[in-house]
Amino acid sequence: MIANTLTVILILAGLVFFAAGTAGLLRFPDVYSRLHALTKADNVGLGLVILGLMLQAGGPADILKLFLIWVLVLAAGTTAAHMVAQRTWTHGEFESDR
Amino acid sequence: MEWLAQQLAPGLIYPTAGAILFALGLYGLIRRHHLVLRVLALNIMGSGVFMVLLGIAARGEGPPDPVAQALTLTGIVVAVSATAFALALVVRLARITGQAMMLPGPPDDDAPVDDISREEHAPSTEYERERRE
Amino acid sequence: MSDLLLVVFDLVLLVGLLGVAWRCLASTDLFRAVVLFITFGLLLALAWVRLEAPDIALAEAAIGAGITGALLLVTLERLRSIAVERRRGRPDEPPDPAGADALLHALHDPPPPRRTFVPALTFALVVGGLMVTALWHQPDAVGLEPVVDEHMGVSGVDHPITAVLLNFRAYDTFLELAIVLIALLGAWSLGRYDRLPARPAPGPILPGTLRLLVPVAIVTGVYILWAGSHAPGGAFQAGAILGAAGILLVLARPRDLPMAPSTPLRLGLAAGVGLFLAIGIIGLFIGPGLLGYPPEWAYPLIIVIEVAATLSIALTLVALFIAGRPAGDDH
Amino acid sequence: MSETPAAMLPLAISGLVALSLALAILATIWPRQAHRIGGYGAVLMAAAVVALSALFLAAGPEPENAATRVALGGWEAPLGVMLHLDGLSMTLLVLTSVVGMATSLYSLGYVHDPIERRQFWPLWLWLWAGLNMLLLSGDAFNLYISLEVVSLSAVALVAFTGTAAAVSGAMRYLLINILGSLSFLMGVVLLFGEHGVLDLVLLEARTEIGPTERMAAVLMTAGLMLKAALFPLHVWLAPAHGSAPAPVSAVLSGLVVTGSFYLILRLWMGPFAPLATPAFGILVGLLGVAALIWGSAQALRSGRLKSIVAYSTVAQFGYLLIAFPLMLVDSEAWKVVVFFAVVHALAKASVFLAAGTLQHAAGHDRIAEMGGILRARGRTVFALGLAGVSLMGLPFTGGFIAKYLLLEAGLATILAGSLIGVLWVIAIAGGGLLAAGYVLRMVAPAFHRGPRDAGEAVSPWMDWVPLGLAVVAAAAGFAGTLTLHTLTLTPGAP
Repeated sequence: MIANTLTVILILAGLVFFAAGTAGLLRFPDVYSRLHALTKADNVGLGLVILGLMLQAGGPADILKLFLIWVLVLAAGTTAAHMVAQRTWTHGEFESDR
Repeated sequence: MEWLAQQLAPGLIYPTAGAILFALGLYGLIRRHHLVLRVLALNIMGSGVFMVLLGIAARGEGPPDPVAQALTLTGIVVAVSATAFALALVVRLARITGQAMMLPGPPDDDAPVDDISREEHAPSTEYERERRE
Repeated sequence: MSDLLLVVFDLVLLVGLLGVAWRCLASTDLFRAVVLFITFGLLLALAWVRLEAPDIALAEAAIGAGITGALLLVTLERLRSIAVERRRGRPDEPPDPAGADALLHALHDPPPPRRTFVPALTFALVVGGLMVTALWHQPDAVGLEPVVDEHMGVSGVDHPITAVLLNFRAYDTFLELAIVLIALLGAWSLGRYDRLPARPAPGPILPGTLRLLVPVAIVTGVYILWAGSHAPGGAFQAGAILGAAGILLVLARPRDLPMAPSTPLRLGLAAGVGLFLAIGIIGLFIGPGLLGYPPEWAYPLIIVIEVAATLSIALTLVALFIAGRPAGDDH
Repeated sequence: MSETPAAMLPLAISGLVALSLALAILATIWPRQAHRIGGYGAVLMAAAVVALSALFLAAGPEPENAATRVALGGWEAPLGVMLHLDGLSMTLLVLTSVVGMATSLYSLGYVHDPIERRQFWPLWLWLWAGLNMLLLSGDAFNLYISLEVVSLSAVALVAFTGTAAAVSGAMRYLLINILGSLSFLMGVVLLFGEHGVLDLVLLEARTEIGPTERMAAVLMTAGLMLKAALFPLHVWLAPAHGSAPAPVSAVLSGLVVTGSFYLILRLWMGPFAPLATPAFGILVGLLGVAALIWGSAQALRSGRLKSIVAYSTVAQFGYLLIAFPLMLVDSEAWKVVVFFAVVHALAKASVFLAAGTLQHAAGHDRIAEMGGILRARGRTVFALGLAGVSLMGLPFTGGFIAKYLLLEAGLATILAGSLIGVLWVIAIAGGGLLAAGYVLRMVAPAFHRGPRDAGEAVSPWMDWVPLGLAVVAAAAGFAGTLTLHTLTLTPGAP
């Protein structure tokens, strides 16, 4: 019961981050600040969701898999954000982004 | 409420949505001219077909139909192959003509003919350039 | 209550899917359309999970959204670089006067003419409406699940979808591998490999990530291949994951790809179909018929075929991403 | 293993499929040797088909259970995929092997650039394997996959010369093909949702008229009509067929469209048979008349040899549509239609091959400037004319027999009290006149006075193969009885 409540709270908290990230993506003026909003929110938001799900996991193997998902998303997200930023820095923004 | 939930069982609403996706893709295919968009429209039509098939597989009480799921898997792989080839053609066409749209109309009676059976055939300058490189 | 929640979830998901598809097909900016299409693919994967099709969800995410997305993005990049080249003109060629707005045309599609709106809409509505009518008249659950279930014992594997794909309907799967190969032969026939237009960001980040991700992808691919005999997974999903790893490697160094010599490369590409057919022909002569296995040999043979198929699919997908035929092929 | 022909038949069927696939795979792996694999393989494949047809006829099954069904992997329908051989598929397999062998031998001379050879042969062998599988498949989903094998390799073959016209034609052809396949697949899915099986024989047994069957019939037929370029879904044909290399045009116009037509016929004789009503038949027949007129008009207007031939395909396929209402009245008419399709495929392939030789010699295919070439290359022009005569349906050719039989069926329709039969008869007879017009346009310059110019040297393959195939097409009339007999061995024939 406590685990269930905690799960709900954690996932809701994660969703708040996701919502904030989305709002940032839509509202912020340029690529860099959008990236900033998106990646921070994604990493923390996903982390919270995964933490919540870990409480429901069937065993250590599942917990490990969930953790792995988070680590991989962190790594991929960081690289992708870096590359988007780098591209914008060297080539300027896409016409459709202005 | 229970009645509503029953009416909206996945076995019914997913195939319906699939049919709508198919129609939507068809609409896009007719309306849009850029070849990449046409390829996207065909992919969306394909997803509609798969959604109908998987929705049908999920009908009823028991476990879903594995044959339908296997067919969908096959279909997805076929779709990605066709897409990859289509995109390669788009790029080739753009390289030759500078356009990623369809050239309108029937074949031009005065256009030069390239006959690969001849020794001194002159393919596009593009091809020659590639060879020189 | 939970039923109702699921219905709400279904409706939200489906409306979202239709909305994304609509926005994708209505956008004038190609880049936006492609990004929306990738989103569409990921949402589809979610729908497949909801329809109790985890195998398909895996395949959709890896192939439908991942590989197709990468193919689409690299196509846009190629179109862009072609347009840029045309606009600038080449060293031995004057700039193309008509190429002034080539860039605009390469990646933008003007809104369609108004006169096609009504006919296209009517046509789509009629087709869609008739299909929906047909679907609503259909009976509940008439599929082949019971038949498959009955024969699982002699299929050699424990996962029904793998049993269908590699045993009961192995012919379809064989032809599917052939189609991937034919698509590649088609792409190769169009011309030689030329450099990928994308330039990687210099610096340690990308190589570092790849050093981390590629081994993980290989482990995941092998795991998914192995899991296929008893759980969701199998050759196609594994091949797509390995192919994605290969594409990442290709993207990281677009200048001078080490192209494998022609014959080994082609052997690798055709390993899946070749081995599949060879085993199938043996089946023809020892009893169970073309593309059949004796039940006691089914498991090892399926595994052998799946390993070869995974390798071929991964290689073919990478080659399709590169698109042109390798330079060594023409010597 | 038992020795009776009937017992050997399943092995022979599987063997043919395995052989065609093995050739394609070998050519894919060793493209450098692909022309040798293809050349010898073509002979081997033709021999295999001859052996198969001999076995099939020797097995002499009763018409009621004439279809030989082979369970792949030992899994019977509905679980597995069944191969299906009957008189209809046997006839078209023989056609495929004849045209396929001729095209292969021709290509030995036509495609001689070593680099292009490596692209051409694997794709062509895949296309041939795909056609064989299409004709032998008895499973709705498997048909979709076979269709995709055929269409992807066909598109690649259209595109591979790399010119703007070829690539643009191929692009259009590909989009049409994917659309057609998806439409077909949607129909298959609808049928699966209703009946839960994919096997055509099982589907046929369960079919009853309902919304699903109607919609599936519309989707599948429309998809196949797109692929077969049946009027009004034909606009892509001329750009694709006209700009492809000659052997590819021959295969596309001779075999690929015929394959789609075969499938339409198979479906309407099988699962969709209850849906065919007279009114529907008349609608299809009217489309056929329109196709005949439009295609002929385009062929009469076009200034290029290969375009004329490509447009004549649209026109000739009009006959197949006109035959539809006849089939509803006369239960024997469908055999005549298949015979007509076979003769047309042979004649059309040889016309395209001959046109390819002339184009090679001239370096272009503009009719107005080809007089010298036509006067100098008597053998090829004779092949063109002979095949053209068969297309027109002049006496003693295969085309004559086919059209005579069609006319007979048309007259039977009138006698059966259907006034619209008069239109069909006029169209069938008048179509021959129109054909005479465009065939004469192709060969007439050869008889004018003027300088001769043999143009570029031509390999012996390209010189003789069109002639050989044209002779086969003209002589096909003598195989009429055998063909019609083979076709009676089709189960479910009305």
